[in-house]
Amino acid sequence: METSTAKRVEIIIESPMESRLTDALSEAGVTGYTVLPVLGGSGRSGRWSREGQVSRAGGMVAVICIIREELLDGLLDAAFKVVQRHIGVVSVTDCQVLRTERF
Amino acid sequence: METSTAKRVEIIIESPMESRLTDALSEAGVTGYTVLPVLGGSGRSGRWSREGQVSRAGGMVAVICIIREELLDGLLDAAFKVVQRHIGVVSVTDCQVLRTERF
Amino acid sequence: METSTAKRVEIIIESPMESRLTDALSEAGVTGYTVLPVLGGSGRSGRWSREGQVSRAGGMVAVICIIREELLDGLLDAAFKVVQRHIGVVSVTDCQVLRTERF
Amino acid sequence: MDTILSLAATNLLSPIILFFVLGLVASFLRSDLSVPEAAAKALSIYLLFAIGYKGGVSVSDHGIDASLVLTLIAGLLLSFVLPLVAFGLLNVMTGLGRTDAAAVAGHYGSISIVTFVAATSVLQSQGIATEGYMVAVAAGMEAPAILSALWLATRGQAQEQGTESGLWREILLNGSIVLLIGSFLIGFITGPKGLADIESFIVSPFKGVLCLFLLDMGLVAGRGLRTSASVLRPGLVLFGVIMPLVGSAFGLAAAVLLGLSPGGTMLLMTLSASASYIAVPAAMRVALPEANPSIYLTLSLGITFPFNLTLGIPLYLTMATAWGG
Amino acid sequence: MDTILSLAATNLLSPIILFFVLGLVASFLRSDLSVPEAAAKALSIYLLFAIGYKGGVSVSDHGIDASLVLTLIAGLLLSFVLPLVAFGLLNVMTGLGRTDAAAVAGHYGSISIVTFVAATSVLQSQGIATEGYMVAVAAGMEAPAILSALWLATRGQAQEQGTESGLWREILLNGSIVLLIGSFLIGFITGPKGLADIESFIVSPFKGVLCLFLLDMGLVAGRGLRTSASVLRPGLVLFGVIMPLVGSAFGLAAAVLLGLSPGGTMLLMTLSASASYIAVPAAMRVALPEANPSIYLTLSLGITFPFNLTLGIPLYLTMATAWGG
Amino acid sequence: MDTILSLAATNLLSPIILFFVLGLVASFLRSDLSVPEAAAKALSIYLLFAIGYKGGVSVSDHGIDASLVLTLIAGLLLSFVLPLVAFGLLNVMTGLGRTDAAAVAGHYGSISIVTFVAATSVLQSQGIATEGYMVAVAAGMEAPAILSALWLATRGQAQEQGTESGLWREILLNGSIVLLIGSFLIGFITGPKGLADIESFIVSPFKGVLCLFLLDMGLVAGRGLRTSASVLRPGLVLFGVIMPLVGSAFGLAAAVLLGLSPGGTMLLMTLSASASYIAVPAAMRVALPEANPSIYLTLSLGITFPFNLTLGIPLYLTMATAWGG
Ligand SMILES: Nc1ncnc2c1ncn2[C@@H]1O[C@H](COP(=O)(O)O)[C@@H](O)[C@H]1O
Ligand SMILES: Nc1ncnc2c1ncn2[C@@H]1O[C@H](COP(=O)(O)O)[C@@H](O)[C@H]1O
Ligand SMILES: Nc1ncnc2c1ncn2[C@@H]1O[C@H](COP(=O)(O)O)[C@@H](O)[C@H]1O
Ligand code: NA
Ligand code: NA
Ligand code: NA
Repeated sequence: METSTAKRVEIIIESPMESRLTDALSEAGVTGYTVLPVLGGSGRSGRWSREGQVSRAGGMVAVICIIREELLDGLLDAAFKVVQRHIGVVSVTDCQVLRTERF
Repeated sequence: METSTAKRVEIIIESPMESRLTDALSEAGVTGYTVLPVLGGSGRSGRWSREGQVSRAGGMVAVICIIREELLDGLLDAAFKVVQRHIGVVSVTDCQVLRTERF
Repeated sequence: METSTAKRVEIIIESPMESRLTDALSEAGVTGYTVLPVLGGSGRSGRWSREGQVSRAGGMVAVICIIREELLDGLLDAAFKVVQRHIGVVSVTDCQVLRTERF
Repeated sequence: MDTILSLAATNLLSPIILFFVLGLVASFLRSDLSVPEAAAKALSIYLLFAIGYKGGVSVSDHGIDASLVLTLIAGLLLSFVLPLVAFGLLNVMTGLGRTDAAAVAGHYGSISIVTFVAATSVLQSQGIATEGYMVAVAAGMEAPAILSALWLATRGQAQEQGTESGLWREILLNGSIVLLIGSFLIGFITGPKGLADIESFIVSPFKGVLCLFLLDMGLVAGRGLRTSASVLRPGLVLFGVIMPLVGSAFGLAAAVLLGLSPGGTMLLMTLSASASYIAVPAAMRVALPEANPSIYLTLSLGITFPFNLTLGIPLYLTMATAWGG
Repeated sequence: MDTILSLAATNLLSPIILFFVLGLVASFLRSDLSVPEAAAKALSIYLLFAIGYKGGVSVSDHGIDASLVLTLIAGLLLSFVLPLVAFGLLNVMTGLGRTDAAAVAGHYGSISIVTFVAATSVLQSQGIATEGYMVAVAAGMEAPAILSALWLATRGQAQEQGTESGLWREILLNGSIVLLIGSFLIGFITGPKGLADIESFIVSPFKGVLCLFLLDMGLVAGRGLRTSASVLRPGLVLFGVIMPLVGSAFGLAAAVLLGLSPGGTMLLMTLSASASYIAVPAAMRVALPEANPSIYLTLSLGITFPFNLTLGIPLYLTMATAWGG
Repeated sequence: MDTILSLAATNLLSPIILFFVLGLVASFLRSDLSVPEAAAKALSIYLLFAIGYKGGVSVSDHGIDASLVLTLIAGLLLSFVLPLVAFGLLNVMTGLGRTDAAAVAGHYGSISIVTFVAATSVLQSQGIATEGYMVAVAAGMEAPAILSALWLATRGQAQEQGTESGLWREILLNGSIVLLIGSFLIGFITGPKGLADIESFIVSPFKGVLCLFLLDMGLVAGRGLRTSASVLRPGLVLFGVIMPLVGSAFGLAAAVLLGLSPGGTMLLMTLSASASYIAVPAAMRVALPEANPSIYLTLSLGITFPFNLTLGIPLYLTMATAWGG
């Protein structure tokens, strides 16, 4: 199977910021991403859980972006502007992808 | 803690194809995987969200497979046959695992 | 964008063990983690799915921890004590993070 | 003409339609109002359960007769044939490629159960009786159209992949078909006595639940229209309005041949006019992945569904009472 | 014998059972019909809320007496003792190892609240009154069996780990126990006046909700049987049918000693006969992770639950009216 | 004084309050009882739908008049002004920084729809009529407070970021506002005839659903108190109890000026006294991310909500019947 090198960016961010993040990604030319639900977590602002929550305020989501290496900096800049004042975690991993033409 | 090297394969694929993918994995001898829900995403075929959806047609799932390096090619072949004509993303990352005997 | 090296630990574990794991992490000084829901999976103990389940007994969750390299061993020790007798998978990946001061 | 307008007006001002409109408006305004996926699925399970069960009870009440069997066969035939008609129309009216056209055509042969339910509730509020077995006909019409669509898509091509056996099981045992038919059979077996037991769950709150479900449909349809408006070329939009009329004419013809009651005629017209947005899309993702889902989902949910809901249903009712019965 | 057959027939043709069967059949046919996890949990919250509250109202209506306390104690004892009986039977009938046998045994000492609810609704449709406090007895019987199971599993072994303190809190404050007891107490405090306020939520739609819940149970049980059939050796299957009979005999004996009404007798028999599939499995995952969950879940949900639902309940009712009261 | 005590006692022993308490207790005991997020959202959709619709029907019944418009304006003004009052109090009573104080203040200008619903149901059980348009006033009061909070937070600072345009749309088209107003309008359009159609969905089961919702609120509030108790300094707790009293006094004054009925007076007091826990927290996460969510969520949900639910509502009712009307 032929694969090529890419970056996997994972951004864990508050739900109310989700659309701002994905809009910023789109503007930065990143149109491929996937949003995963988050059940709960813990960080400097304490533990929380999604159970029973009605409001989006308490929740977070994980946005996963797989991109070619050369687009990484643009993506991180865009993401950083959104998460800057907010809680949330951004991590980047090296990965291999199938079907390179898609990225 | 003793760890050993393995591969983490992440396949983001349409929900209606999930059972075909996992069946293909089983046939290829990959019996360990975990399926995560996906809330929404964006790609060449546009943005989508799971909210309010009744049909499986609109949804995707993320299948995570942690395997020994030597099984990777078999897995990718099997996965590729399923995702080939379909939308979806396959990425592979190097990782370390505890309890090597399980993989 | 300035990034620094860290480790991404992913622990897939039975739901009834979740609070034990996160308590153990806290005790080991790991206070940042995120819990993702899991829909289903397959392993040595067979296939399962969360659909229609009422009990927590059948479910699993994925706990993601991003930590500085020097804390990894402590985390793995703590996690191992909890997962030892249990089903579940622990994997560790190298990653880069933004906002280093948070980890 | 007078009746049809007043009917349309009454219909347009029913809570059901207004909640659909609320959903549409909310999503156009980009409100974050949304129904969780699990809740939407639960609502649809409730609707299938209730509508199937009530249909079964009604058949157990009136007995099985030749008319049931003949109407069922007519429904199956309509579901097979309508995609061919739709495919022809699409070729004339739009520039869709073969695969996309086949996929869209499949949706119009199959049915939308919520449109059916909305039609039923209009009949009810007008005090018009109907054949209880129409629910079974609805279930029967869900799947055959998929066959036609696949045939249309692959006809004349070396069928490189062969249609997998698993696909047929999946189509025929689709969750919504199984639940609808299963509830129908259980209703048939347990009859009016069983209904009495669960009446206050499936009969009295039904309309209210339907309102919530249509709110959700409005939200989903609106979101689809908002994000996929670009795929909706004028020809396609026109198709989304004309095809239900064509379909309903086929339904009317069949109903007249079968000698259905005005209520039954109207329901068969509605079934023929409506387009699937649950069973067929899922089958198309598996069997025709090259077809663009934005096209068939947006067309079915964003154009044809609201058209049927608002104007189609009163129109079919007027025609059914005029020519049917 | 005549009554029991006709009872069984009526029972088998009730909507509740038929929806369970629909779920089983759908999952055997590998239909993709499924109830979302969140909806299934919401249904179970509704059932616990309704059954607990109604029990509490009924006790507030009739007052607390010695019989309540004695029956509660009897229930606790049954829950402690039945695992020992089950463990003995398992050793004789199956080749299960100690840990697996202990885990299975724990399930049979505890109870299945849905089986209890189904029994209650059979009593209701037969017009047989029952002690309102049986709900409290049901809640009381959930947990003690877990103690017995752990004792059976670790007896005579150096208990390397010591049972953690957290475990007890978790078992006793299990969500379903807390909700059942809490609703019971609230029903007791607010009495018939409170019930009048929420009657149309917890009384009239109850049976319909129960149908949906049993549909889901059928789906889950069927999926379990399909994927784990291999663990079900004949001896184990036999145990899954015999143990409820043995349990019900213990329940009958206790009820006769306590002087319960025929309805109460039947319910105590059902509780003793039923096997847990919520509280105990969760506790076993934590406390006895080496035990194979496929065994105890498949046995409890796939064999004993359907057995009790279909044949057990009419049988217990016949016996309770013959010997009890 | 006598009445208020007996009212408080009746209120404290209503199923609604007791289920809230059950939730609190369960989470303090660290039970794993929980309501799935999707189910909680579905319950809140149901409540907004029902309360909005019934309000609209009631206005369509009684007609629109000047009083409606004036009360709506009064509500908007209260929502703008109360944050300023709260901010002043916070500065005096607590050591919160400007951003945290502004965020908290915003919550107290806005409203809690469940507190409103609970008040309505107390009025109902006391047989006290009320202006149907109070639902519209409730919807109107949700958002303005957010403006005041942002102004308080950024006043005198170089506003580096400028408030984005998207934020306003988000605040005004918040899902709960859209659903509440939309349902209100639909209720207004369809009137009593529409209500008759869906009455057995939105009227009869309402109280029961409310019980379940309050169980969930108790669980969430209790979890918040348990994990964030440390942020609740005494001054802050005191604020959480005094601010509702101050707010209700403003509401009372407005109601007297407007000449509202005792029922309407009590509702306006309750709205003024209550603190948001849905719309405002979400807006604050976006607009004032530096503010600590534990503070405002715990205060609003863990202190003020239970206070209003248990003691506040009877107090406001007593005052409204004494001075209002
Ligand atoms: N080190 C970490 N690893 C994984 N997730 C984290 C980490 N730190 C924070 N998070 C997630 O981000 C949320 C906010 O973190 P914080 O800003 O530290 O309060 C937490 O609730 C977690 O869900
Ligand atoms: N680069 C990417 N990174 C992460 N997820 C992606 C990416 N591209 C596509 N996806 C996911 O795959 C789905 C289908 O993508 P596509 O085939 O490009 O329409 C999207 O809706 C996303 O959920
Ligand atoms: N190799 C693997 N990759 C990903 N997830 C796995 C793997 N093995 C096991 N799992 C997950 O862990 C659960 C328990 O595995 P097991 O202990 O092998 O039965 C499975 O149901 C999967 O959800
Ligand atoms: Na059709
Ligand atoms: Na038992
Ligand atoms: Na307020």
